[in-house]
Amino acid sequence: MSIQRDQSLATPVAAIGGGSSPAPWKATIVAELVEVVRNEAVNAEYRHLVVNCGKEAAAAQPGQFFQLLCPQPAGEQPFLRRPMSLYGADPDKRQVAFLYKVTGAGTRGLDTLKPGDRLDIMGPLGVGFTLDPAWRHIVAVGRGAGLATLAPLARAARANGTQVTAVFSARRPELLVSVELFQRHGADVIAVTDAEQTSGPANVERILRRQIAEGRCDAFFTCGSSRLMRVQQRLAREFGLPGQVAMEQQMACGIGLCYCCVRDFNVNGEIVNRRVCWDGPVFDLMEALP
Amino acid sequence: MSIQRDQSLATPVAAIGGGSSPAPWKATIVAELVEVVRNEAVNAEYRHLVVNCGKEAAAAQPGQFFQLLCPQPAGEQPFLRRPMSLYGADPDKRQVAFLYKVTGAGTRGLDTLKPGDRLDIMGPLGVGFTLDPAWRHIVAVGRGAGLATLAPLARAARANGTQVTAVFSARRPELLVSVELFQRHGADVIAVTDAEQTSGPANVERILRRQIAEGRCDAFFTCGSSRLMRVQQRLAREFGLPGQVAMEQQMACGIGLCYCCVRDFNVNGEIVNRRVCWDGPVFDLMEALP
Amino acid sequence: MSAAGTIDLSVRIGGLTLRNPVMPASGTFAEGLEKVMDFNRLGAFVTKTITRELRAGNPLPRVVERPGGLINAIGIPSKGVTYFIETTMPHYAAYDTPLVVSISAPTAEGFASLAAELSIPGIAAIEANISCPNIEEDGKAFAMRAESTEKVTRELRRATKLPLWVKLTPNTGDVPEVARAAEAAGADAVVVANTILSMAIDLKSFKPCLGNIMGGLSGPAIKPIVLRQVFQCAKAVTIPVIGCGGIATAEDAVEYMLAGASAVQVGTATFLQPAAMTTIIDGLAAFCLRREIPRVADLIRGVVIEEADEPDLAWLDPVS
Amino acid sequence: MSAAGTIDLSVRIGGLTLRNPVMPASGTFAEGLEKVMDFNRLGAFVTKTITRELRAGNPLPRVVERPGGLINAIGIPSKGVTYFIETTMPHYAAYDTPLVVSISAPTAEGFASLAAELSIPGIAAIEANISCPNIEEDGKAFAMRAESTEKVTRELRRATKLPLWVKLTPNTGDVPEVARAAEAAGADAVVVANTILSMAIDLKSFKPCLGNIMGGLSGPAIKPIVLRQVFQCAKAVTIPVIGCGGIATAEDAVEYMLAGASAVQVGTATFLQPAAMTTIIDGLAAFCLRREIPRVADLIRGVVIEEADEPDLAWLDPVS
Ligand SMILES: Cc1cc2nc3c(=O)[nH]c(=O)nc-3n(C[C@H](O)[C@H](O)[C@H](O)COP(=O)(O)OP(=O)(O)OC[C@H]3O[C@@H](n4cnc5c(N)ncnc54)[C@H](O)[C@@H]3O)c2cc1C
Ligand SMILES: Cc1cc2nc3c(=O)[nH]c(=O)nc-3n(C[C@H](O)[C@H](O)[C@H](O)COP(=O)(O)OP(=O)(O)OC[C@H]3O[C@@H](n4cnc5c(N)ncnc54)[C@H](O)[C@@H]3O)c2cc1C
Ligand SMILES: Cc1cc2nc3c(=O)[nH]c(=O)nc-3n(C[C@H](O)[C@H](O)[C@H](O)COP(=O)(O)O)c2cc1C
Ligand SMILES: Cc1cc2nc3c(=O)[nH]c(=O)nc-3n(C[C@H](O)[C@H](O)[C@H](O)COP(=O)(O)O)c2cc1C
Ligand code: FES
Ligand code: FES
Repeated sequence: MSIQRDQSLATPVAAIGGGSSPAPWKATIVAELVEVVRNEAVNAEYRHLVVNCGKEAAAAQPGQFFQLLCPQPAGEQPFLRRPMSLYGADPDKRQVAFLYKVTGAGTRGLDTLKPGDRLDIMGPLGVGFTLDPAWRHIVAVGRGAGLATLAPLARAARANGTQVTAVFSARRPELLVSVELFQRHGADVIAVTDAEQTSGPANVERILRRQIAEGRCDAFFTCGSSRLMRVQQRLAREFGLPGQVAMEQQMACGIGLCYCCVRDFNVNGEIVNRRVCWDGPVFDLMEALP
Repeated sequence: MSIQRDQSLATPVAAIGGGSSPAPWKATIVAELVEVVRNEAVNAEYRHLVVNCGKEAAAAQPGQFFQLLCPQPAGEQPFLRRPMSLYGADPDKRQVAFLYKVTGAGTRGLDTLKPGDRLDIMGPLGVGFTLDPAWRHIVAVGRGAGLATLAPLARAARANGTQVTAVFSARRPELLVSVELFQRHGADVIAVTDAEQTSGPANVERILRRQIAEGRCDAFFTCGSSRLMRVQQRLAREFGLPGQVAMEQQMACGIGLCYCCVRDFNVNGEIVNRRVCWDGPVFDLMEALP
Repeated sequence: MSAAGTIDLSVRIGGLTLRNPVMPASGTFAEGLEKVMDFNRLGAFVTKTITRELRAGNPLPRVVERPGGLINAIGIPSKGVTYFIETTMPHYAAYDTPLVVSISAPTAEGFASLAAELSIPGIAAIEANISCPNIEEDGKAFAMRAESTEKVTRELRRATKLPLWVKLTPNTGDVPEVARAAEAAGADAVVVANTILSMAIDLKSFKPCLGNIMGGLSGPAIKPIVLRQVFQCAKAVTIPVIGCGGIATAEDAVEYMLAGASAVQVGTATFLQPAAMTTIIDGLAAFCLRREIPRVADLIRGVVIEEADEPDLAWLDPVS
Repeated sequence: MSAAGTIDLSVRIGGLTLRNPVMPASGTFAEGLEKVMDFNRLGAFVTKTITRELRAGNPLPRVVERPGGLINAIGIPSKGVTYFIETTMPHYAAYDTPLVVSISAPTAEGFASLAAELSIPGIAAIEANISCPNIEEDGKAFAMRAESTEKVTRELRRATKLPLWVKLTPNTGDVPEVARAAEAAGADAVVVANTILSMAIDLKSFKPCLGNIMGGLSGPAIKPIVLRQVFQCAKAVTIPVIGCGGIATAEDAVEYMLAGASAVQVGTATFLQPAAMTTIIDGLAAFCLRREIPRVADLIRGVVIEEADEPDLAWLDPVS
């Protein structure tokens, strides 16, 4: 299987037959070979990858993701694509960014990329976050790679005229990412860490209750920790607040074909099965099961 | 299958059991990760690859070959190693060189190597040329990649005190290789080419008859053309001259295990089957069948 | 000889003429792909296998990757036939591409009644996925044996007038014999083949990588094996053989057609290159143009076997 | 728990104790490897399959590569049993490593008489390569059917007192049933498995890539398939199962042992890394050390199947 740009998208070979294409059909999800602009460590765990891409990809929305065809690192052969949340998109510069942690064969492959290298990305995929224009304040709670997923919310919320409080959790302070990005967009960031023993659910619940009490929480947005998700579900139920959660699951196709990425959801007491890649990755907070 | 140096050769793990190794056993054929020193085009068809290697590899003899584990070029996955004749060896500098033509997936992979890159080579393999100290003059006849195979003979013959006449055939003059190498070692080089219409068997036969007539042909050495081999077989029979030919055949293992590289040979009227990789690649000229 | 731009890509499969020989493999296709490719370019649609009742599918993890392939044990999660007819079918009505429905059931009778229920306008053919276990016969997949294949195909044949494709399993010692049984019982085509039963163990936990313990291997790794089965089947039957296994490029499709396939299904490749099918269609046209082959159908069974190449029958098995 | 340096690598296969579970696969080993590795480190020697008479082998080309694997149709070129005893055997006499001879014949009687002739000092076990066609039964390989496997194994059992290993073919729908037949007829171990019948077509000439048209696939591509067969066989029989298919690293060997293999054979990997076997031996020791497993034999059948993971039997086949 060659890691090549799917040429048919760029150059439809209409002249040589193969089907009637009456209406001018347009792809909204594309797999394209993009150019790496930057691929650098931001701390001991995370790397920041920026690529030049086409307009479909650069139109990605917060909470959506891409499937990356990772290069093969020495001696390993990742076969499937790897899902990565949109970390940032710039429709004008035609760029998208990812923030990833090196964990296995695929991400080790990503780590080998240098500026100028090419990478096959496919997207934008899935259903992202929704921002209600009526919301004045939202609270974003993230941990681990969840911080990457929540990151593009900062900008979108400001564009929506919505104030953000971000509660970010990490093992150690130096592993926190996107803090400045949120601050730059005018968000308040509250960092909690294992090292400082501030990241326990009890403390996070205290923080969230204060936000609610101060009228700074019209909705929850969360990603990356089921423990913290449960805290928010409890509070959302108690205070009648809406919420959205971005879920993860192992993926093969990323576009709803294979049903390997399903999770159970509780929809009004009934357990239903949904594809994280297609029905999500962002779901209603109250329906999510850990 | 990872393209890694076989660590066990470098660091035998004697301490953790796994067999009694009473006598200090030594490998004479090694697969090792070597460092590329140079990989450059010498003309429109051939590339010159030089690597730093260990002492076993650098001890390779003319006519022997190596099995190269070629890097994967974009979109292709050569699986087997590729046989390449020794083009030059320097036991002091611990270097070996190859001269290769880009023809398919494996050699396209070789073409991607840059100085400093690593390459897994295995060798030296097979039975090389034999130089009888009694021979005063030999004639080497080569075409195509055969010129690479014959190249290390130039130096070995001079060390043996043997004079060489090289008859080199190519499609066009600019595709001839190793001419200077032979001349540097004091050989006479007669170039014949298709473009100049001098490469036909009749003309080569004329050239060879002149060498024989002038007493400059105690033995034939040939590689790369069965048409030219047949000419030499005829003359060798007519004049009772010895000869050696280096043969090619597709290979899997390269060390006599798999029997995929067999050819028929005529041994005193009986057809016998031999492995090119193990019983050759250099065979008695009179026994070879085209 | 053909002038540029006039390659005839159409092929005939039983009673159907397809605009080109490229279609999805069951279980690797859904409406979502509409955002990636023009559905009017495909040779056919093939749905995920559906069952009569709602089914949950297998426990997770449902896939694990290996070099050159994917092992899956999705199971057959299905929303049932009613949901399919009411909700899924309408998605495809807008397109000028034949809709092939893949079905499965644990009994021959179950297959037949499902086929009957689906013999309605809007459905162009039935693909019977008989790689599922036959509960009447000791849990072996129908397609593992000629007898059970013949029986289920005969029941299906009686139940529907639609073109009937029977999808075989590669997990049997004699696929051509099974193909012959399907043909004898009235199949219009055989699809060769489903996934190859496989396994992977996680070296951290020592547990199987799949929730279902075993699963089916697909992707480039299986291509040489399934290609051989297509070759054997095409010699054994006169009905069309549809090749399916590891096809990722136009060259793969050509190789399958030369071996005897009249059309090809693309599965796992779509997971890596979502537009793989249209790329293959373009590539087939380009290949024929380059090689001056006027109709892609001319490739079918085109492999050149020279007399001297006939295998020494006494030692045909690979044994080596 | 184990102190560093004291991993016990030995395994028992029928009556034999091997110093470690790693040995070559038949047809991928010869004296030449002596220049690459210390033969005294191997668990056993396994020879290329020999036949009674001289045999030429298949027409060229005999191999073709594919991503992740090799298809071979070498045939069984053999210099015959006399040459083997007189010329090949002495090569191995110098080593302290058991010599296993792989044999083949077109009839059960031929197998038996060859085994009898080879039951001589210097030979530690017989490996019967019954993946060759049984000329008494319509050309199917013995190992494709339980009945023919049982018959040939019984004849072999009568003919030799040496440990008897029976090498199965993966090209059948029910390998565990065939393994049970071999066990019932007196085999001391089964080797699972030979190569998987495959094909490749050259797109320039439209001719098969192999002189024999079809050949056997080996290498990493087949590992998930054969691993599954080893797992199934180890559940079906109590005699040791020797795993063989795509093993290239110590991790592969561990996966096979967890699935149920008591020892492993390494074939195609040696073509890419000639010292693969000794690297795997070292890696097995290192793995056990790291995971605090005192004896490599503790890995055998070590896969952890949790109750909840038991497959839904009604839908066991991969079908997906
Ligand atoms: C919608 C979505 C968005 C994601 N966004 C990010 C992100 O922005 N930054 C980031 O660092 N990580 C993110 N992840 C997790 C990321 O996909 C995995 O870390 C990555 O796939 C690991 O691949 P690997 O080859 O390095 O690891 P391996 O462990 O070798 O992967 C083996 C297999 O497991 C899958 N896998 C492993 N971990 C995960 C996981 N956590 N989630 C899903 N599949 C997994 C791989 O895709 C692969 O199929 C996201 C996951 C999902 C589903
Ligand atoms: C003993 C020996 C010495 C050789 N020395 C040289 C040399 O010094 N310089 C040089 O340029 N070439 C040499 N060759 C030929 C060289 O091995 C092939 O050109 C090379 O293997 C082609 O590989 P590929 O992947 O580029 O081509 P592909 O055509 O993609 O190869 C496909 C398969 O065919 C085999 N193959 C293709 N051509 C040949 C061939 N001519 N001989 C043997 N196998 C072949 C490949 O090894 C591979 O297994 C030698 C061959 C042998 C047997
Ligand atoms: C994730 C997945 C799900 C599948 N589901 C089905 C299915 O529902 N019905 C079926 O007949 N085959 C199913 N298959 C098998 C494919 O249709 C196809 O036969 C197989 O994958 C080989 O083709 P490929 O190598 O191109 O993927 C599935 C395969 C995969 C990978
Ligand atoms: C070139 C080659 C020759 C083989 N010859 C034999 C043989 O003579 N007898 C036999 O039983 N198996 C033979 N085999 C099969 C191997 O022993 C082994 O079963 C198969 O290759 C799978 O293992 P691998 O993937 O490690 O190679 C041969 C395999 C190859 C690649
Ligand atoms: S990853 Fe295939 S359906 Fe979600
Ligand atoms: S290449 Fe294997 S025997 Fe020569």
